Amino acid sequence: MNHPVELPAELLPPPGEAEAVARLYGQPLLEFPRDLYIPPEALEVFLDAFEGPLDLLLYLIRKANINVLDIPMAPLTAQYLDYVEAMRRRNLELAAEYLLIAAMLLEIKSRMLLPRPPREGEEDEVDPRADLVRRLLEYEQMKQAAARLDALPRVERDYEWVGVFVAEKVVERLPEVSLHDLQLAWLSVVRRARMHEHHRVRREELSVREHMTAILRKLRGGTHVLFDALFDAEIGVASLVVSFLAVLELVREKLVVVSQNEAFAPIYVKLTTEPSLDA
Amino acid sequence: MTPERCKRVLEAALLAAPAPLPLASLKRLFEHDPGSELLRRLLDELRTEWAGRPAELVQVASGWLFQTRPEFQVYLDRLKEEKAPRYSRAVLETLAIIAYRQPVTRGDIEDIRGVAVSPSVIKTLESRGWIDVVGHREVAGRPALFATTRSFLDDVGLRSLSELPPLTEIERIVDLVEASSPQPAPPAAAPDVA
Amino acid sequence: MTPERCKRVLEAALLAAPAPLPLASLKRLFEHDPGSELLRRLLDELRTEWAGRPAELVQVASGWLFQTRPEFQVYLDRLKEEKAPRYSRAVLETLAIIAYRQPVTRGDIEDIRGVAVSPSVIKTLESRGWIDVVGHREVAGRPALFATTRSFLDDVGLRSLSELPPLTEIERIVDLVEASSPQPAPPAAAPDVA
Repeated sequence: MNHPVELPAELLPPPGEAEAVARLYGQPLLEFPRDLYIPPEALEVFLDAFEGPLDLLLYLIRKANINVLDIPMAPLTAQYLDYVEAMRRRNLELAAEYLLIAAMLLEIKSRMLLPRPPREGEEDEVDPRADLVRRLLEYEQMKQAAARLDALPRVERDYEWVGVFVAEKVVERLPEVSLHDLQLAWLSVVRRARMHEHHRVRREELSVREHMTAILRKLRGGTHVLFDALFDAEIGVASLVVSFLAVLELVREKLVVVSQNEAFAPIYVKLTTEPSLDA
Repeated sequence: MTPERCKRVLEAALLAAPAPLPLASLKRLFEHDPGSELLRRLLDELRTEWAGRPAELVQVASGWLFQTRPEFQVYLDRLKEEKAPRYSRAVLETLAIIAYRQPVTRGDIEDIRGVAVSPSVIKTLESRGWIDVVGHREVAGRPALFATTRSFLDDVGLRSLSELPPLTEIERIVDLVEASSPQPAPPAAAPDVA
Repeated sequence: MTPERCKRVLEAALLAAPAPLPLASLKRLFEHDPGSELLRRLLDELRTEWAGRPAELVQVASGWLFQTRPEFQVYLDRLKEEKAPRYSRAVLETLAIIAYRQPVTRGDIEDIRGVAVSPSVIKTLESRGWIDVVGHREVAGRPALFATTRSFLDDVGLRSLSELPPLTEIERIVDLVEASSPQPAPPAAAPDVA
């Protein structure tokens, strides 16, 4: 009898039991007994080896090399019931599902014994085994799928994810400011200033203010600095003019004092502050 | 930034990532998006560069990552305090049914397996992050519908469910059974379908 | 096992390790202890092999580990979910006023902004190194004069203050906005024109 379903090796017998279905008195039990005799000590192991009644049925069918599409119901039912009866006798806790399948097998068997209605070529008649076969095949398919899923290389069992360390300077992350941010900030300042109207923001060459800051930095020591020393001839005429404007602005804002003892004597610039007060 | 430099940045990020990085994250590494096409090309180049090294660049459901090659696991296992869990057949069969038949309720799983599904089996799969509840079936009791997660695909190195190992062609056989069942078959002889 | 194979095992273990691996752990990878001397030599070779790659093998107090080179941190930081911190409006406006109107006193800033400037705002900008005191105005209380620093220019990518977006342009936008509508326009309008 040909077997219609190609069976992968892992299906029979149940995984992990390939070598020995059980150990009895320390000796491996290489296969389930064909003659239905189950040593009492093996019964529990036997029950544990199956995932349920469908698994047991499949085992019996495969073991006997029965075509699953044409199950001889009488012998299969008898064999199954013998196992169930043996388990029941041993007072093993038998899941209700085993009894449910037993009832199903008996029902199918009895329906097959009934005289068939005359054949009219109609497809009303359904093989009473069809539903059982469908369930067995579907279960077998999933059992097989489970074995294949388990065989997929899996992280932590078959390989590891790489995760190297990140060299990190533990620095507080500081906000970044873009020119755009500054522009927006200034825009809102200006707009608000306009609304209040009591402060007119002057429009002015920015470079003048930059040079004012630069000159203040140079004078920070508090000493008198030669007027000429504030200007770097190499920066070009435009910049010289701007520097000069910066000095004038500083004088106007009373931030620096320009002094000259007599005509044509050197001109000195110093912060308005006395050095002693600066400390 | 030169493509070469770009590739090194990708490599650094993928080496350091604790989880797979999707293309969208890889793009975020750069101030200016280098474009998917260039990224894919560089990832391909990286994969080639790593050929023969003890780790490999792979793509899984959530993105790209480096993983050690399986041949080294026997060594790496020696450093582990506890071995990776082995799952019982009940857990694996439940996982298979959820993976191939999702979304399914516990009742669906019990129908197929022919036995009750213990809550601990579901819990094992949930706590591993491999399955989760994606909804409820609108029948009495509103049973939860389970499906596999992206993390499951990541962990078994698949990009999508369509890469699951194909099911054996039992469905075709079932169809044949149903088609042929109206004709009573003599118990002794197999129908000539195989 | 050849030393070469041994080196690859070390590499795999160090790439996957969740913590630095001390020499004692590295020994446990192998069925037969290859000896500290060989291990050290192989680790040295590995370090050399990784020269020029985006990660490096380093030894810290608790053992050996691979880590990405510091130059890649700027890229990897972009993958972090945390949002970039922002300065408050008060800080930004104060900075803008100091940048455009320097040297200015706190009083000047308050005049322009129309509200008091809290000391913490000045402190934030000072500790960032973006402003400093360049002098004091000789009026009652001798208020400090603030200006922006070189470091500020560096951080916003300018060579000189004169490269700041010109005020006249900005103010012209305000004029336009105010002329066209009595309501203040959204600030987002600014960059389009500038």
